[in-house]
Amino acid sequence: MIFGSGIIRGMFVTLKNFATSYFRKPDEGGLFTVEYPEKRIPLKERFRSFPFLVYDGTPENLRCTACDICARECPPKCIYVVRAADQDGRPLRRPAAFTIDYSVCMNCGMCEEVCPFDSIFMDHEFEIASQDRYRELVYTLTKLLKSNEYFNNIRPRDAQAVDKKRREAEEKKKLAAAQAAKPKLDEPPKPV
Amino acid sequence: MNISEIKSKIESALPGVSVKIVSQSLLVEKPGNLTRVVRYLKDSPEFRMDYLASVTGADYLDYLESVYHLYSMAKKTGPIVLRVRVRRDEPKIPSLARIYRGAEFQEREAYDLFGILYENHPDLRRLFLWEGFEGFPLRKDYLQEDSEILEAEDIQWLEEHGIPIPEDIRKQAHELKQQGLRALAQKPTKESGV
Amino acid sequence: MDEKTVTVQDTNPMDTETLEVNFGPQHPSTHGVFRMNIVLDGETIVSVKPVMGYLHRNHEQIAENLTYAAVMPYTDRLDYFNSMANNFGYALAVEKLARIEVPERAQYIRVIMAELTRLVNHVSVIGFLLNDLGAFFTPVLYAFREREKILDIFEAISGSRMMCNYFRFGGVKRDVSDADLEQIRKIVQKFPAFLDEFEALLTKNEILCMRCQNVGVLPPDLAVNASITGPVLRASGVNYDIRKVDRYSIYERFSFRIPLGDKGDVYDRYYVRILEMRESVKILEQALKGIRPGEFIHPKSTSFLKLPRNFKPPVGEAYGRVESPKGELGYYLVSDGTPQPWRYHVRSPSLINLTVLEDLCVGHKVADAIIILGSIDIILGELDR
Amino acid sequence: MAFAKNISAIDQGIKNELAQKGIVIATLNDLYNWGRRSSLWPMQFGLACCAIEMIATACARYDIARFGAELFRPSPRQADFMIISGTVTKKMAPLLVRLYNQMPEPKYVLTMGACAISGGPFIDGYNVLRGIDRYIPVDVHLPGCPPRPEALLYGLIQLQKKIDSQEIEKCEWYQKGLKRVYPVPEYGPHGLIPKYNPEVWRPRQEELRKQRYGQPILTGKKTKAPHLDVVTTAPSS
Repeated sequence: MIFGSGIIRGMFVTLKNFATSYFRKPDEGGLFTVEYPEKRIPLKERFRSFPFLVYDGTPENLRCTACDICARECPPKCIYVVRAADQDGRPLRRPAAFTIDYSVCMNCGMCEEVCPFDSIFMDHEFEIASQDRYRELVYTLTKLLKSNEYFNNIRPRDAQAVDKKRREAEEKKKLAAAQAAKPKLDEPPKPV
Repeated sequence: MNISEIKSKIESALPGVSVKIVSQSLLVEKPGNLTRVVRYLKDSPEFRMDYLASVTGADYLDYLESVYHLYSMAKKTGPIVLRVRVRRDEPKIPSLARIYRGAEFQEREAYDLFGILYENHPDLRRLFLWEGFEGFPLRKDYLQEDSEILEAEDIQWLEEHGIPIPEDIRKQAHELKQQGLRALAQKPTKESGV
Repeated sequence: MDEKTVTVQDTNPMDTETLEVNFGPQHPSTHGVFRMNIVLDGETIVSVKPVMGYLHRNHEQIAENLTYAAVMPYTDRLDYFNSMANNFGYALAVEKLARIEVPERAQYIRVIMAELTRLVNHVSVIGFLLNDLGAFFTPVLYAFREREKILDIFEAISGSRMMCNYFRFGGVKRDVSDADLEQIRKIVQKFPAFLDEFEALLTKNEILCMRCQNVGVLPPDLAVNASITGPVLRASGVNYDIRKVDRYSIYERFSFRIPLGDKGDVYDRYYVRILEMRESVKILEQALKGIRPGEFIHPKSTSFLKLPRNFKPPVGEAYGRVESPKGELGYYLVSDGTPQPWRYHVRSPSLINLTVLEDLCVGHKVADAIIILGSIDIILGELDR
Repeated sequence: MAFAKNISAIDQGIKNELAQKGIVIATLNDLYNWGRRSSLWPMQFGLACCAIEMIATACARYDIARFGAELFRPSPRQADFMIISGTVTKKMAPLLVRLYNQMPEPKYVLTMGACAISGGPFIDGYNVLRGIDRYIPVDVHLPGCPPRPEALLYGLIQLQKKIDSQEIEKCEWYQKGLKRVYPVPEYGPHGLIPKYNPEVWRPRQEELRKQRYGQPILTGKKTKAPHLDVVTTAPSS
């Protein structure tokens, strides 16, 4: 082979890539650039950015029960939950404050996995930037709450599965309650 | 090969060396014998353990340990796990860096993080941390500094560089110095649930 | 005349004083924050002393304070080019420790992910190697174009482009849908064509050959003695691949060959990686053919995935290792029966492969040190941990 | 500067109306900021994982060149802004401060990823700096681990917005007495000396993490070592 033919072949490869980029599809060697602020790559359904809290209907009707499991299992410890209490100081099944420090969060999705009440999920929102990390990157309850419709919108498959599970659990509960309410006449009294 | 067979082979080939079986690994009872055992495992045609995969330290509170994973690239067998235990106050283990070049950085790492002194190592310096770092951070009793409370030396440094120091910070550092304390990370309280 | 004065005959007029050059940590060719102290005689290297720790972020200490499951996302950040391979090694070690079984479909998914990761890694490494050689950015652009396509798959399956956090003890986090498998098939089908193009661009390029051949020759006996693993070892002609030796997961079901180099120079290391990608494509093709519907995680392990704090492996130790694209990635775990590991150690191939850096560099010119470093393929996240 | 002052007083609505008719009115200020914003040269400097996403941003798909920021300069003397892309360890921090000092004015800092902002997932490490803003001022914080390449572009757009909001008459780098060179911290026996620069950063009282967990590293909590000797049936390999 003539010295230099390898280089010339390589040049042809770049020339071919340059030329074909104008009339091929992006995944077949065509123009690959996505012009970000105007055009966007469609986000995958399972894409996870930061956690948010789901509520049903109104923001008062949130699913979180302040059980603190997500906060304890969070690997970098960026979730801080304070449980609400009534006037007598008895703890209620809802958070008084729920804070996530987005500047520490590592987007691992652990909170979503361990949550027993299907309350915390990973969002698709990634356009977050600010100059003051203490004021704007620490997300409090009001900023974290998002509706179930929003969740259904960004992650339809997961949201529908969760909704179905919750509906079934609800029905089961109702059934059990109805059963408990019904007097059990047929059963013979058990010997003591 | 069974672990007890390896043990008996080593002990019969090397008189005066005793090894003990600890959970599928061999504990070389005297650290000084380690090089003999390793040389035997490397050179004897039966084992040909020519590849030292991993060297690491561990802290077991009462003693420090160094764990070696040996494989054979020639015979594609392994692993034989060797371990050596030393006292915390005198952690001296003969270095394997002259038998296996691959041990060089790993022993330096174990020295850096556990403070195990590998004798006869060609270049035993800290690997990751800088010279002048005090303590060995992977030991179980290492307490790291509290990164938010300035101490006397920080104040002195800031003064030297002409940086204005708020009065409350200066006071806090002064109090710490008077009590003879260092700003160390607190042990987590039980409440934190870790 | 005092004693110190030397006569003209004693010195060669071409001899110069040696010069110590600091190289890094902020240098575009050190693949991150790696630093070398190079002693030069003229332009020839006399000695190289690597200085590490600029990315020492205490992975082991942090992991010893976390639950076993919570360590998984941290392993992603070890070797951030191939998070799936890191996950694989850690999952293997814990499964060995706690004796967990993995269902067949999960094994297939794991192998597919690990091999896709190998493609991502090798293709980017070659791009960066060429970058170091002075072929600024064109090979990287081509490499990253392919990488983006594979990362799209990772994102669709695991939820994140780089930090997948996908493997779980006893399986994987989620099932792979048929649409995703179809997408993978498409990529695997097209990959050999891309490799051909990539090779046309590079392999016979005279400049590449002249710069890489006979540079940084690593003799096989030194490679074994210095515990070198991965493509660097195989480029020296030593046939040792953990996928074949340990037969972990289901690698024994696939037929693939292990490419070996004969000289052990930079060019061999480059070419072994190209050939390994071709073998990975073979494995992927077989795995995609063999994958059957089934469970993606062992039913027993779903219980402790919901409550990682309840997962307490029995007292004991385990060493799990995989053939990561960089070499042998091993995890040494000691359990004390509590939810956190007592000792957690990562045997990182990047660190140990660097042992021979000085041997390879001495005698070459300073520009060669950069490509030798590039051909060893280090990742600082794993090197420093 | 009277000229610039007068034109900047022109109403935005009039400007837009004129622009529709093909007449572009630019103040000196606009021109100055347009020039600076469209050729931001970042420093070529990757620290950790986020650096890979930074490279991906510079590659074909996201193409940071569309923002005029593709010219990664290896020398701080030629750079306009610094993308701190990854974990800043204590060993690395002095070098970063030095690099910052070497950059010419006007200079900007963008922290990319959780690690650079606060220490992120590695916040508890003994060798990890809890945020580079302890030593140098930061203009844009960009959370995520790692942020998507689009997010980096978004951060860049935020930085451009910030540049647009600056005014040539008021900008500090043309005024006397500007000191944006910070002393380089030193290696100490337990970490860096000083732990932070009170001129730039002060500990926040309201920081929840510290209140809640202290420093959640367990060191010293486990007091019973495992006895491997008693184990007889360890898994074989």
